[in-house]
Amino acid sequence: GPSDAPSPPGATEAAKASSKPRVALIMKSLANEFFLTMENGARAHQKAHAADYELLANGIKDELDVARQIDMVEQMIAQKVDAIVIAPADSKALVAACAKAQAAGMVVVNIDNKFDQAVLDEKKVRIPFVGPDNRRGARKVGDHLAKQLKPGDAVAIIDGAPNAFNAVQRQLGFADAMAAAGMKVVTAQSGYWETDKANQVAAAMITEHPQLKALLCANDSMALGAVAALRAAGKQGQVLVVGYDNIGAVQSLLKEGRILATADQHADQIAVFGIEYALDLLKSGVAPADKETPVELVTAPAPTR
Amino acid sequence: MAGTTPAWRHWIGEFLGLLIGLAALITVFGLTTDHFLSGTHLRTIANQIPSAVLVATGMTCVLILGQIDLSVGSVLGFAGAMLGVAMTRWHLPLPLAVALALAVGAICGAFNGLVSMRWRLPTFIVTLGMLEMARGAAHAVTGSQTQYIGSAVGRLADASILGFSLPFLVALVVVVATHILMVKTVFGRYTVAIGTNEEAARLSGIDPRGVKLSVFIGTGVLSALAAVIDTSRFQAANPNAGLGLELNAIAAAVIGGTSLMGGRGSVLRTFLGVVIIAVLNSGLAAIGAKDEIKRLITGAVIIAAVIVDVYRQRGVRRPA
Amino acid sequence: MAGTTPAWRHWIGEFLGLLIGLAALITVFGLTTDHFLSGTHLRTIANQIPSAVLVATGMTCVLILGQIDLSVGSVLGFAGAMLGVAMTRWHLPLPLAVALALAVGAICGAFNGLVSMRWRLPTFIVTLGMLEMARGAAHAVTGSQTQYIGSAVGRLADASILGFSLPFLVALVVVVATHILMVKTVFGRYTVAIGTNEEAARLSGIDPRGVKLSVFIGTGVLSALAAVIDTSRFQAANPNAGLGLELNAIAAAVIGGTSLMGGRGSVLRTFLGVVIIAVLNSGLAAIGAKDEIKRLITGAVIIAAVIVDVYRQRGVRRPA
Amino acid sequence: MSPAPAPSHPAPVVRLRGVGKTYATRVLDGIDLDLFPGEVHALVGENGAGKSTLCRILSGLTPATDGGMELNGQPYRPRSKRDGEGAGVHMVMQELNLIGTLSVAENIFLDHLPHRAGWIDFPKLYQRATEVLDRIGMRDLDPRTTVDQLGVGPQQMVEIAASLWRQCRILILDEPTAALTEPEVKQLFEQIRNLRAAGVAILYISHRLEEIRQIADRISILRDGRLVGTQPAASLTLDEIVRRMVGRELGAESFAEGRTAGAVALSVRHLRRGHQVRDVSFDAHRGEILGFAGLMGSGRTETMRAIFGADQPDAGDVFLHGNSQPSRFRSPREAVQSGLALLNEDRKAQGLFLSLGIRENLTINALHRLSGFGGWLRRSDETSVVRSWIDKLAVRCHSPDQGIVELSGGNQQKVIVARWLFRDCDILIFDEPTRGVDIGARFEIYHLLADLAAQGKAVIVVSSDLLELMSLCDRIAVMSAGRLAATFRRGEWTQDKIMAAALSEHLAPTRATAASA
Ligand SMILES: Nc1ncnc2c1ncn2[C@@H]1O[C@H](COP(=O)(O)OP(=O)(O)OP(=O)(O)O)[C@@H](O)[C@H]1O
Ligand SMILES: Nc1ncnc2c1ncn2[C@@H]1O[C@H](COP(=O)(O)OP(=O)(O)OP(=O)(O)O)[C@@H](O)[C@H]1O
Ligand SMILES: [Mg+2]
Ligand SMILES: [Mg+2]
Repeated sequence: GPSDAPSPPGATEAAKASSKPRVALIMKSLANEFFLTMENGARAHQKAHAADYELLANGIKDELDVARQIDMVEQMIAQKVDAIVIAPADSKALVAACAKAQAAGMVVVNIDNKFDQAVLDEKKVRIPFVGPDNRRGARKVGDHLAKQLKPGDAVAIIDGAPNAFNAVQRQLGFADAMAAAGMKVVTAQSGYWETDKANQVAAAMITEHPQLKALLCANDSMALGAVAALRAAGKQGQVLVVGYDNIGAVQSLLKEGRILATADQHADQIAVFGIEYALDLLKSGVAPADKETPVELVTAPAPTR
Repeated sequence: MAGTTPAWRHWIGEFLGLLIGLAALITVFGLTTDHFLSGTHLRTIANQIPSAVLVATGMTCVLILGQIDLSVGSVLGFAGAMLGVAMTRWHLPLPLAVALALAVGAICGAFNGLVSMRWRLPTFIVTLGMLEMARGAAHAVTGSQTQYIGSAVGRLADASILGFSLPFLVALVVVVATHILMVKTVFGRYTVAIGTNEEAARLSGIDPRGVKLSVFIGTGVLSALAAVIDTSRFQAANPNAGLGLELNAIAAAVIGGTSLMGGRGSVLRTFLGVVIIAVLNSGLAAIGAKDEIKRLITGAVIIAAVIVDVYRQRGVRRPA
Repeated sequence: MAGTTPAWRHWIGEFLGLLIGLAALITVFGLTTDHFLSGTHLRTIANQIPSAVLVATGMTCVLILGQIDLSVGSVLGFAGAMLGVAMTRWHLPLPLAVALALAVGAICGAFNGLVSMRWRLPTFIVTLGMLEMARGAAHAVTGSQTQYIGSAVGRLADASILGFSLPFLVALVVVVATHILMVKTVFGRYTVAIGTNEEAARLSGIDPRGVKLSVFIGTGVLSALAAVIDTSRFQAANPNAGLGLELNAIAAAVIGGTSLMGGRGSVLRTFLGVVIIAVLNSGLAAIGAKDEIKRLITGAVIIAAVIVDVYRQRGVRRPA
Repeated sequence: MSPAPAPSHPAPVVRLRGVGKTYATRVLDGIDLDLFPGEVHALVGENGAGKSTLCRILSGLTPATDGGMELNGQPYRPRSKRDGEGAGVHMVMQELNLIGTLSVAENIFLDHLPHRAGWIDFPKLYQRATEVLDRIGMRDLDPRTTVDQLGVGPQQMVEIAASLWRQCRILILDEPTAALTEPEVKQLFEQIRNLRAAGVAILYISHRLEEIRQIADRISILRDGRLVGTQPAASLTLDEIVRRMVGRELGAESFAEGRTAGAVALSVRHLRRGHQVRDVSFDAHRGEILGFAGLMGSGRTETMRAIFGADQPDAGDVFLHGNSQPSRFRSPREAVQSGLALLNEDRKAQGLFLSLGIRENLTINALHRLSGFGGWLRRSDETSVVRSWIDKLAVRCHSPDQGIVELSGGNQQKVIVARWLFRDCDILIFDEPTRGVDIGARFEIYHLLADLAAQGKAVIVVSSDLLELMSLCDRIAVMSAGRLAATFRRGEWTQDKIMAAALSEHLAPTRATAASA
């Protein structure tokens, strides 16, 4: 019968409800607000549809800990879940594990970070993808920023962790926008997604390149670090900052105009879409097409610059 | 290590605390989840741990020697990166590429050993330097891109006997062999002697340099072997592989009763330490607990495991 | 610590190697970049390091005591998280929120000290457990959300004298005070003695427990103070703050000549170690070096700094 | 003075000519010494005279600054201990250098573990170890015992065993007997005589001059790093040795006169701890020196540690100053605060802060007397205190801040003695206080102990040197296998009576192995 007990289900409950499909949601770093929002969205969705499926949500400690995520996929195979919805920490290294899951008869849905097409082709697997286009989102943010600058202005990019797929995509999107608007990217360095590291890098950038007009940060945590660096250098207002992700902490900064813009990928919806896809697939057995989820440009209501 | 208690009591005493802890964990998770106690699941865990086991084995030897190696994770990343690049870009055949990866591990280990001995530096700092350098090298050779290799390398991990993968069996063999090496051979006894009191060992006419160098090279090679195994499991080489592994490996060794002061430790018990950590991770994932709860539990279990171990030691021998 | 050379020569000897290394770094970066040598930039660096300095100061004391504290980074995260939550959700006034954060640091430190003493556990493992637990707690209280506080907390970092921020001056005061504590007081003497030979200290009638507990609590409070400073710099509390800080702090201490075996170390020289690392990071960012190059250079410089230090020690006194 | 030739052996194995050594100061100067095969050559001298340094040079541990050595007529310049051992020179060092986590057998054969292709042949190892242990009378010691379960005495025997099986031409023994009691010394001497008969040259160092008279063929006397002379042992009287060592007469003093025992300061009742301490009861009075004699492992050290709170006793009570309430110390700190002092027998492991200086080592437990508000140390006060103790005990050093590692063994011991004297306790327990201390300084320490007793303090001395106890104590308690076998007053005792009491519990032999551990 319907139960509104949240996961994790106890052993007895599980036995009662064994007919319900079990969906495993495997995310990247839960230390990252974005994925936490994703998880919360999924948990809320499960609560609302408790009769339809069971949810096992897991994430890894550190976005870079690919091995641990692969372990998790293998474990879900051993647990004989019905479907796996995964935001892969690496777009290549996880393909083999997911292919194994499919071979074991499970439904696999790829969210957030798209698997590498070449690898999918080589493995001859098809895994539907639900998620945002990070490159397009970053492009939007960059285009918005470019409107506030003059062609030829110097800008700098603070990247995420070097080999993270979305970091690369965002860097490309930023670069596209800057190139299109004729800005000069004087330096691009990694802040490893972290406030503190980004702060150090940003501080060095703004002294070394005094002519700098804008800092493009691959996520909002790093934007916070960049803002702090500007404040410490007394350059607030002289250098524009943009971020990505639209986390709660940047709301007032957006209002105050200290961050010009960010992008919202509707994290809470991504996993839900993925789960619904998986449930559809389980019911119908027909693989739906890939689906791009929206990325929205978020700016201050009235920039006070 | 030697004692006058009968051998079987000695053995039980050695492993009792850890086995009780492990049994407790398995029981708890077996009761709270559906499929935890299935053979498939336990085999899955078994097939996940080989690389952690290899690295922790090397770390245990280094700790027994009274040294530390913080670079194991990075060396794993670097060796894997070389394997990936060798296969995807240079199209070397698998055996050659594996040999290259192992050589990379050996060279990193040799660097750690030689530099710390040449300038009498604490290995903590030399291997911390190597941690940065090897990770940098891993990113440099791969251009920070995961190298997808495909089934050419995957077959290593796919081979299996009785459901246990080749890597797991390799890891077991390495553990047993290293244990025997430490307990039954001159080399092992010298390692213990140097770790306990390097000066006294030197005064007894042992040359610590050869032993130290060998242990560091061995640890490097084990990390590289772990890289080969990981790469073959994932069919891809990731330059970030092994991030933070050093603390995990040390934790496994210490849970197994290895002393950070040197001279005391057992590879077999480290193996149990790795298994405990793996079962814990796996069980928490099976429950699907929230991340912060997982961390709280992990932290508490690590401490509890060592407390159990302390009581075990009290039972077996008086503290020195 | 002991020596028969006149005081001034002693001082120069103590700091010479580090200062030469620092000067060399600054020269190189000064020549290869445009604005590195500007007063603003050096002040910028000075204003970035306070939290690292505080944490490394605590770590140095723990290392002198012959122990280790791996939880400093997580405790920083947890204390900052409490500060953030206290201000944004519970709307406590700043002084109360700061007091709460410091209390959190003290409690974590006390836990480390008490648990390791009660069950005679290696502090490595207890603080490794705390590393996990405090990070879990930081995520739990914030719901993993960065807490934006705004200028209510920012004014702490904004206050400045001669361009040096209040945090920097606080850090300086803490360094000098801790140095004096270690060198000029009974407490410091006990810390060194316990770190050198705990059993001998105990048998001389010193109670190592009080000293140990104080040092761990002190380290916890310093981490919390660092959290307050970071929070006020970023005007936001991030549950991931301080990730991996423990290795950095240890590296700074060891670059400054602190022994991991206990009994030897100087807070002043650790300070120089922190500065060296900060200048290096900043310089590499100013050059805009590629990430993998940064890592390679950082690793090499850490090792080189310690080698220079070894030669310095040879000059001043023969190694024991 | 030219070395006196040993008549029966024409060619020396080792010839030292003008050997000197300079650290911060000159510690050895122009040493000429010949060692002949089949002689026991004793080296005597005050603490810091340079005996150990000479041995270290000979064995290759440290290079000489000047001068030269010849081995069998060939130039001999060892660059490491290995070099020396390759040339047949072996040494038992003054400080214990064992590997605590390894077994007795492994320690004995550490650099020659019997093996096949790297695999240790354990049965053979244990069998050979048993043989070697048998030879020095340690039949009861199981070669599989881990060394850190042993007391200092047995450890010293293991260290000796590790050198006795070797085929060597020169054996250097640097204070091998400092922690040994009479039976072990006898066993050792038997072995030394065997080696001498086999043509080995033995360089023997000890501060127990009686021993030297028993075993040595020739005696070399060092003073301030210079060789005062080498003479056949038979031609030297004890007084003469002392005079030439110390440079003045010491006289036959008694340290037990003019004291009257006062009230009971410490009484111990039915103390038990494991197998080492079995129902020990005794009283120590103010104004007396109470000695503890016994064989190695008889439990004296364990008893004192249990009283002091260093180990927790299983049962029994300790009463202070006639209180009816027992004081049980849960830690050494409580004991010290109640006015007890315990000087440990194992100075390296339990006494010294090796990487610190004399200053820190000396004042560590009385810093409250040298500090003001908030624990602020008054460094100049401290310096003058340290200097005054250095003078009082004639510690040979060049500065109060000299590293303690740089001091000779005996001088290290003096620093630790000074630590407890400065702490100013009422009840002082000294476990082997003169271990490695030269005769002159020994007399200084005896004087100090006698003074303390005369001031009304209770002094307990545990010593393996029976003569020392007999010249110093008012009463001697004798322990045997963990029990207090007998207590003698001055005048009641003889050496034989004490030995008989020490052996009393061993008449029904029990294996004193670590089976219980
Ligand atoms: N490493 C060193 N650095 C400086 N001085 C040293 C060092 N080693 C020994 N000395 C000094 O050399 C002198 C001789 O020391 P040595 O150990 O040879 O004396 P010893 O005759 O063996 O004394 P003891 O009877 O106390 O063992 C002492 O004054 C000592 O302080
Ligand atoms: N022959 C032996 N074989 C094995 N263990 C021994 C032997 N002699 C002593 N021990 C161990 O060494 C320790 C010595 O005991 P303790 O130090 O109390 O005696 P002691 O009378 O002070 O002797 P010592 O003269 O060696 O200091 C005990 O733990 C005992 O078990
Ligand atoms: Mg000596
Ligand atoms: Mg004793």
